[in-house]
Order: sequence, then C-alpha cells, then structure tokens
Amino acid sequence: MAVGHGHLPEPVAALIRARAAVPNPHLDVESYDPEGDLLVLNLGPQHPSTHGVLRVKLYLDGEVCIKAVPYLGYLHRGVEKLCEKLTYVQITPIVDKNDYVAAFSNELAINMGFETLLGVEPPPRAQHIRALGAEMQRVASHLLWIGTFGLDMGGALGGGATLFMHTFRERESILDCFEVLTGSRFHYNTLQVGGCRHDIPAGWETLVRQTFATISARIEEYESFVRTNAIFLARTRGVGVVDAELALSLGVSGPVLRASGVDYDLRRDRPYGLYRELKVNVATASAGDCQARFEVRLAEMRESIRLVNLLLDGVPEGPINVLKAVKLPGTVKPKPGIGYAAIESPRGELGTWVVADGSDKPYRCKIRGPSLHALSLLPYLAPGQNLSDIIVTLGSLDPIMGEVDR
Amino acid sequence: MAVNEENETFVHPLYEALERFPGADVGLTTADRVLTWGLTNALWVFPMATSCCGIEFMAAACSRFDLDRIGTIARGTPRQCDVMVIAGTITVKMAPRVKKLWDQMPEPKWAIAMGSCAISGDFYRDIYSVVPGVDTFMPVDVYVPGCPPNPDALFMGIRRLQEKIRLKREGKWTEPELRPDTPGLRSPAIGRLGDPGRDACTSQAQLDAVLGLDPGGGLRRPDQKS
Amino acid sequence: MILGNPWVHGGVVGFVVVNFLMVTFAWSVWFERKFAGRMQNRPGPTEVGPFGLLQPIADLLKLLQKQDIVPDGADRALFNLAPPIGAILILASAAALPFGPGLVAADLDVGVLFALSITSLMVIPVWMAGWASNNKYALLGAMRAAAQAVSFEVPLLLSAMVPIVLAGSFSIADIVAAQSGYAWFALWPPGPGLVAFVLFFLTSLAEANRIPFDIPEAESELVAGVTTEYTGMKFGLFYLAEYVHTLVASLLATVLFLGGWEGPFVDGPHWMIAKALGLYAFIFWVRWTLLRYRADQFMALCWKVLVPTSLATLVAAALWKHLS
Amino acid sequence: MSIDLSHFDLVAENDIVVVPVDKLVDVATYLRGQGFEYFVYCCAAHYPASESEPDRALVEYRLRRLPAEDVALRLWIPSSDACPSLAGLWQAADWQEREQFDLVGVRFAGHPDLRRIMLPEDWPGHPLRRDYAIDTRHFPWR
Repeated sequence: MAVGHGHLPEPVAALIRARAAVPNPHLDVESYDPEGDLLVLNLGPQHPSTHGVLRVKLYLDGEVCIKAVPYLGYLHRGVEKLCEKLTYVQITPIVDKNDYVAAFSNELAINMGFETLLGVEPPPRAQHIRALGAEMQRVASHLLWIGTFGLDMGGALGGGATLFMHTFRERESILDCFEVLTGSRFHYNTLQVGGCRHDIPAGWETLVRQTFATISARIEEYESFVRTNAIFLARTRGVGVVDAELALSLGVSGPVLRASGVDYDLRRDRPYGLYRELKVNVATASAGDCQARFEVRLAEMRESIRLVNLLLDGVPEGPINVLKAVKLPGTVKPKPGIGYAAIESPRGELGTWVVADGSDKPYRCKIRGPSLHALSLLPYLAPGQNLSDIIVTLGSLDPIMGEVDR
Repeated sequence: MAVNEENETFVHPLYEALERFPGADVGLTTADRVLTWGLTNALWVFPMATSCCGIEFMAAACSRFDLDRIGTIARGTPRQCDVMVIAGTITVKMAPRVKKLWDQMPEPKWAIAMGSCAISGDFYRDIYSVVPGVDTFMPVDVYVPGCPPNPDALFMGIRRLQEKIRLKREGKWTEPELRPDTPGLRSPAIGRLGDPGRDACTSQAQLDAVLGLDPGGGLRRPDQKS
Repeated sequence: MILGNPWVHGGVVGFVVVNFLMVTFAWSVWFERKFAGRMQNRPGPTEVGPFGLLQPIADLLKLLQKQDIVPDGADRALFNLAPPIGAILILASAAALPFGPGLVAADLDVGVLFALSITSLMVIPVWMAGWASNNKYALLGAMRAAAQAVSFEVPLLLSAMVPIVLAGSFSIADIVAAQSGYAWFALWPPGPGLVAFVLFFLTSLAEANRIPFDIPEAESELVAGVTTEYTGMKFGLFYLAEYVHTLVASLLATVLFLGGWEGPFVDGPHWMIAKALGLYAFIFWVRWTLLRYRADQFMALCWKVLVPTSLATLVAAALWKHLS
Repeated sequence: MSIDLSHFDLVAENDIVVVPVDKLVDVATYLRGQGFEYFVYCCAAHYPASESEPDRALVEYRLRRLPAEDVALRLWIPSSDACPSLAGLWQAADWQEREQFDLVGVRFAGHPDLRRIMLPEDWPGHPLRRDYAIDTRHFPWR
C-alpha cells in the first residue's frame, strides 16, 4: 500500500534527495569560525519542543544552523542495569517506562526476547491479545505524535494546540480500552513470559470496535489537515529530507525509514507472533521529508485500525499463557545463551538482546530502541536549516527520550 | 512581607505605616484575602516534564480534564510561572538544571512532585544515576503519588496546593506535607481485587510486600532493616 | 460649556477610551480562553467566578504579587523601560480613533497616519526588551520582530492608503463620513476596497504578532520570545500591549473599511465597538486554527505577494477615484 | 540462510559468526560490500575475571541485508585490549559504540569521537560492568 509517491512527482523527489548532501556532523567549529561569531544556542534540556529532555547545542549563523550536537542522557535511568538485578518476571513493569507513549510494544519486545531464550511460544489467544494491543498502541502513539508535531509547528498558544487537543481526545478513548483490559491507563504490566496476564473482559470487543470506528472517521480530519492546509504544506514539504542510504546506515527504522522510500517493515519482512499469518500492508512514501513522514504515519494508523478490526473477529478461545505459575518471580529460568528478538514498535525496530547465564535473572539485557537511531539523524539534518525547521525536523523524527536514554 | 533581590525578607515601610492606621486591620485583611484569592486561582504551571508523567501532565491539560478550568495554564519559561510540576524521573545529570530552573522562578513559588519517580525515585531509587526524590535538593509543597498519577490526581494535587496557600496566607497551621506512604503509591488505578480471574496468592503476595515496606518513606536500602 | 474646551473634552474621552481598551483587554483574555476551549472540546475557565468570568482579575492580582526579577547581566534601564513604553505607546495610538461623531480624544487632520505610525513604533519596546534581557531566545525574538515590522509596514501603509485616496482625506472623521450610506470601502468599490481590507487585516495580524505571523513569540521555538525573562506585571504589560494592539488594529480596520459607527437603527459608538469586537473575535478564531509560518517564508509572502498586490490595489483605487 | 565467509576461515551458524578481533574490520568491510547496509545494534557484555579466563567483554554487532538476512559478529575482547571501531563503515556505529564505551567500558580503537554519551563527562566508572555497584553514590545529587 503505497501512499502514492508522496505529494511530489518522482523526478522532483529524486532531485530533492540528490540535493540532500550528507553534511559532516563532526565539523570543526573552531576552524570554521575562528572569530567566534557564531551564536551558540542550547536548545534544552528543558525546552517546550525537545520532546522531553534532549539537549541540542546549536551553532547558529543568524538563524541558520551550522552544526548541531545532541547531548543525550538527561533521562538515563539505568534500566539495563536494573534488568540485571531483577528476575525475568519482574522486568516487564520496568520496561514499560522506556518508550512511555507505547508501553505495550516495550512489554512485547522484552517478553519476546525472553521467549526466544526459553524456546516457548504463547498460545493463540495470547498471540491475538498481543497483536491487538500492539496495533492499538500504534494508533495511540501516532495520535500523540500528530498532536505534538502540531505543537511544534503551531505553538502551545495557537492552532497547533487545537490539533493537539483533538488528537488527545482520541488517544484518551484508546487508553480507556487499555484501562478496561489491564486495569491501568498508561503502564499496563500486562504481558509476561509465555503469554498475557489479563484476559479479555466481557464486552471489550464492542468497546474497542466503537472506539476505533470513531477514530477512523476522525482520521479524515487529520487527512484534510495535510492536504488543504497551505501553512502545513509550506512548513513540511522538502524540510528535513532523509536520504535512504544514510538512514539505513544509521540503523533508522520504522516510519522515518519508510518515508524515505525503503519498503521495510518487520511485521512483514521478519514476521513474529501472529504476523506470520497476517498480511500487513506497509505504507511507504518516497520524498523523505516531514510531510512524507506525516503521511506514512497516517496510513499506518489506518492500517492498524483495519488490523484491529480484523483481529477482533477471530480471537480464539483457550489459555492465555503456556507457562504455569509464572506469577511468582524465579520460576522462569532459561538455559545459558544469547537471544535477540525484535518487533515493529510505532517508532521502528524495537529489539531485545538478552544474555542468559542459567539463573533467574538476565546476565545482560540491552534494549535496542529505534528512537536513538532516529535521533542520530539530527546532526546530519540540522546543518543548513533554519531554527524553526530544526524544531519541525526533530518533531517529525519522533524521538522518545525514555527510549533514547533508557 | 516581601522578598528583595538578595532573597532577604523584609517588611515594607509603607506596610508598617498602614498597619498603624485606625481601621486598617479590617481593610488589610480583606485586601489580603482578595490577593490570596487571586494568587490561588491563577497558578501558572512550569511543566518540568522529563518522562512518562509529562505525558499525563499533557493529558491533564487536554480536553477531558482541562487544567484551564481552574485557571491553570502551562508556560514555557520559568520566569512567568508560579508552580513547578516535576513530572518524571530526575537524573543526576538533570538535577542541576532542575535546581537552576527552580531558582529562576520568581517568588512566591511552589513545587509539586508528580509521580513516584519525582517523589522518591520509585524503583529507580537505587540506580546509580537517579536522584532519589526531588525533595533531596529542593523544597516540595505537594506530593502527587502514582506511576504515573492519573490526571485527576494532578487536579487534586493542585487543589491541595491552593488550600495550602490559602491556609498559609491566613496564618493557619497546615499539616506538613510528607512523602506519601509507599502503600499509597502502589495502589492500582482500578482495583481488580474482585475479579474472578485473580489468584488468592497474588493478594497474599501483595499484602506481604506492603507489610514489608518501610513506613517512613521510600528510601529503604536493601541492607537496612527497619 | 466646559466640555467644549478641547483639553477637557480630550481628557474625558481619552479616559473613557483607555478604560474601554483596558476592560476589553481583560475580558477578551477570558473570552479567548473560553473560545479556544470550545474549539478544543473543553470548557475553558469555569471555576473562578461565574463561568470563569473573574479569571482575568485573578490573573492580574497574581501578576501584581510576583517578585520582580532583573536578570544578571541585563541592561537594567532598558529592561525596566520597555514594558511601560510598549503599553503607553499602544494606548496613545487610540487617541486619534473616533468612536462616534465628535467622540474622539484628539481630532487630528492626519489621524490615520498618527495611529499607524504610533502602532508601528511598537517594535522599539520589543527590540529594547529583546536586547536588554541578556537572553538568546529574547534576542532572536527581537531580531525577528524587527525584521517583521520593517517588512510589513510597507503593505500595511499601502493598503491603508486606499481609503485615504477614496475619501480624499487623512482625517478619520472624513473617511468615515465618505462611507456614509453603507458605501463601506470594504464593499463599495467592488474590487480594490475588499482586497485592501483583506491586506490591511493580514498585515495588522503581522504587526500585532498574531498567528500565523507570530514568529517573534514562537513558543515552540523561542520559549516565549522577547518576554522570556520578564516576570510579573512587566510581562503583564507586554501581554496588554499585544492584546490592545490587536484591538486597535480591529478598530482601525473598522473605521477605514467598515463604515465606522454607521449601522442599522441608530448610528453610534455601539456599532463601532460591535464591528471591532467582531473582527477581534475573528482574529482569535484565526489564531486558534492556523499554524505558524517560517520567518523566511512569510518575508517572501510579504515582499512577493502582499507588496505588489497592495500597490496594484492602490493604483486601482486611484483610477476608480479618477474615473468616477 | 547463512552468508559464506569461508575465505576468512569463518563459519556462520544460525546467523552468528564468532570473529577474531584482528579480522573484524576485514569481515565488516566485506559484508558492507555485500549489501549489509542496515546496522541493527552494537552490544557489549562484561565478564569479570574467573579462574580460566581473564577480565573480558563480549561485543556483538548485528548487520542486516534487507529484507531479512542477519549476520551477528561476535567478538571476545580482553579488557586490556580495544575493539576496532566500525564507525567508518556504518554511521550508526558512532553513537552505539559511544554508548557501549560509556556503559560497559569497552574501548573502540579508531572511533572519531569516543566520549561519554549517557552519563556526565566526569563520571567515574562504567555502570554496566559486573563489578559496579548499582547504587553507587554520586555527590552531591545522590
């Protein structure tokens, strides 16, 4: 499912891509500007639109950026160290807080990593619940992104805020569905090794169906927002063009990669869980600019809504966990080994690399977050851009600092 | 009383002169009440949103909950804010910045620690890079427990802060705000206790966990027996 | 009669006008918050007073009680002077604005020029504030504001020239008189009048730093623009200047293009105020709907679209005047 | 589906190749030429000294040829040694190697800009080493 080739005819898009020469992120400012005339602006760590606590040191010539140096780690919470101190069962609620707008995807990734080590496969009902949750979470996460992207462009006291409020209204209704399923609005702690903790309550299907029917009707509004709003187009077209080769080499994945014309989705290309049987239509766009990323995310929301409706039809009966008594810590003890499992989170490839040493705690657990890779595009995209465009570009990459810093 | 730029408190001479004027007490207390009313009903918030709680703070400002109803809006610069809401984990690298931003806010100012990370560090409290509670380096007026707290809990926090300001300005004694007990932190948003699918051993395990916790706060170390 | 004395008359009318502007400013903040709330599926202020009507008073009382901070390294004199200068300038610009026949603080022969030139002076306090704050965000905001003001003055004045040419006078009273009989300049010369009205309105938005041209403030980029370092009532004065600027622009558009105080039943200041407030509300509507342009884009818009269009409009108006 | 690395005297089993340190750059260059242009991750794990082995670290690079051909290069680096950097071949290795240097303490030789990325510049120690206490104090903030 290509969303058309973006909004630009292919020759123009190719031209834009060719022009986006790869700037040097390691530019030596001292020799570039021996007089010290550049304005050094510290964007963040507390700034309305750095999406958390990112700090970017910008060297500005007038308002045009010469060099951008991101400084990470203002939210480094030592999750990987904490994983070494906790048992496999206790880790799930911790990783919820990594990518805090898509907690379900985090749980899915880490538990799939553990299951790879154990060699178990969740029962079909649990697979269904997992796929459902992941797709619902994708819609919720993209909704939040659209809202904050509007804030980046329109300001907290303007039209952007209106967009933000509207997307949050929809997001709240998805969170309600999760609250009914898991008892929690935000950090669910609902998956565990070998399956799920919470079964689908009675009447939940109807609630989800209604919610998503409403949302899919309202996506039209956001769609018209892209197609008809001249200011939106002017601000996003040709801004922050990501070269596909650079993106691959930087390990960028997810909507940012797909908006650059690389047709790659883990759900289809390295299927896991229920996606082995499910046909996922992957949305791509070729322009690689901020508007292409917006369109790809919109199309992904549509596709996720379709998948949710499809999955709700065929939830099989049965157990929701293959393992017995998994509620007690210490019961999960994989054999020594190293495993890697990856899922397609709303932001891209979210992987877990686990080293087991035969005890009930992982020896080393690394979370491969897509946000870190997406953010590493910024030093390449920012030079030559206006300050306003840097904000928009940063917003369109959708970094979640909890996942970047971990 | 006022605060000058060297952060010393002093009584304005005009205020002293006014106090000696006959009938001034009635007028002054009324004026003070009006001023307090203004102060409590226009609390502009500086969102020190670092992580998950920041998203719930946004949700509180959004249509379902709407902080604007009680006159609270978020401003991007600390110079124009009255309340700093510390929403999220504060790390060692971030803490100096938080302190600096807190110092940049004009008096009178208050702080709300939103979420268990800001209150005590929660389960990151033993991590090498996380500050175990923001009240270790700056004053906190109201604690809003939860992980993250629901937006309505933040509303309740702001209401508590208003009440506190009112009582302070009237010179009444207020209960000093303490870190909430950890059992309060652990209470789920929706109690699933009555659910038929819930195992009895879970309840027992939760009860044991609660009974074994440090009642004084959340700073219990593994080596420290209470 | 004592009211016949121009000093007394001007003083009384000026007092009334300034108070009108202040009160309108206060409750327009309330109105804007309610209005934005309704646009965003939320109620807006509800708890402070009935329907939240006392919200602006609470805000004012709070701002009055805040500590006054002058940042380290700031230029104290300029930093402290900028907010009152802004407020005074923008209130002074209303002096030449008539609200009805004879209801004007100072009936100047060049009323239009006076009002426009005073409002365009607003860039000076903004620049003072940005320079004096010792803050890079404020400096960038001030730079943007200066660039914006310099460019948008041109189409603003050119489009304001259209009613002057059509009425053949610089006096606002004469311009309003020329529109009597519902020959409002926004409607009557069918082409140039309407175009000039739209141009005037757009450029007034840019002059008053409203979305989509609010790049000097740009909360998402420059935190709070020039007001980043201002606390308490100094910020309040900037806030007042911004809103009153918008209101004055609406009033000017009303007298220049919408027939001033003319209306059905009884002519009078109520029509003038009603029309201006309608425009004012429209500005809020625009503000809470649109996104923000980038600096270079809207410079291009100004010089490549607005300036030629306003020139063409002026020529067309002159031709119309010449031929009729 | 395993890549043929026999001319390096290496065998890939289940996508995993155990590479000697001195061959890493050659193998990586070869793979880059073979179309492995997607850099997935660079991870390291610390193994403290035991009776049989000295203090060492396990480093793993995972590279991918789209759509789904993976190769994981696994190396054992003694703590006294430095791992050759792949930052010149894949730009992603830049930040990933900095992160592993910061947290695990593996040094990467030939890295353009090997600074700490997560922790403050003046931080003592590398927290993900097994001998680093989880609740290490850091004056004055904790």
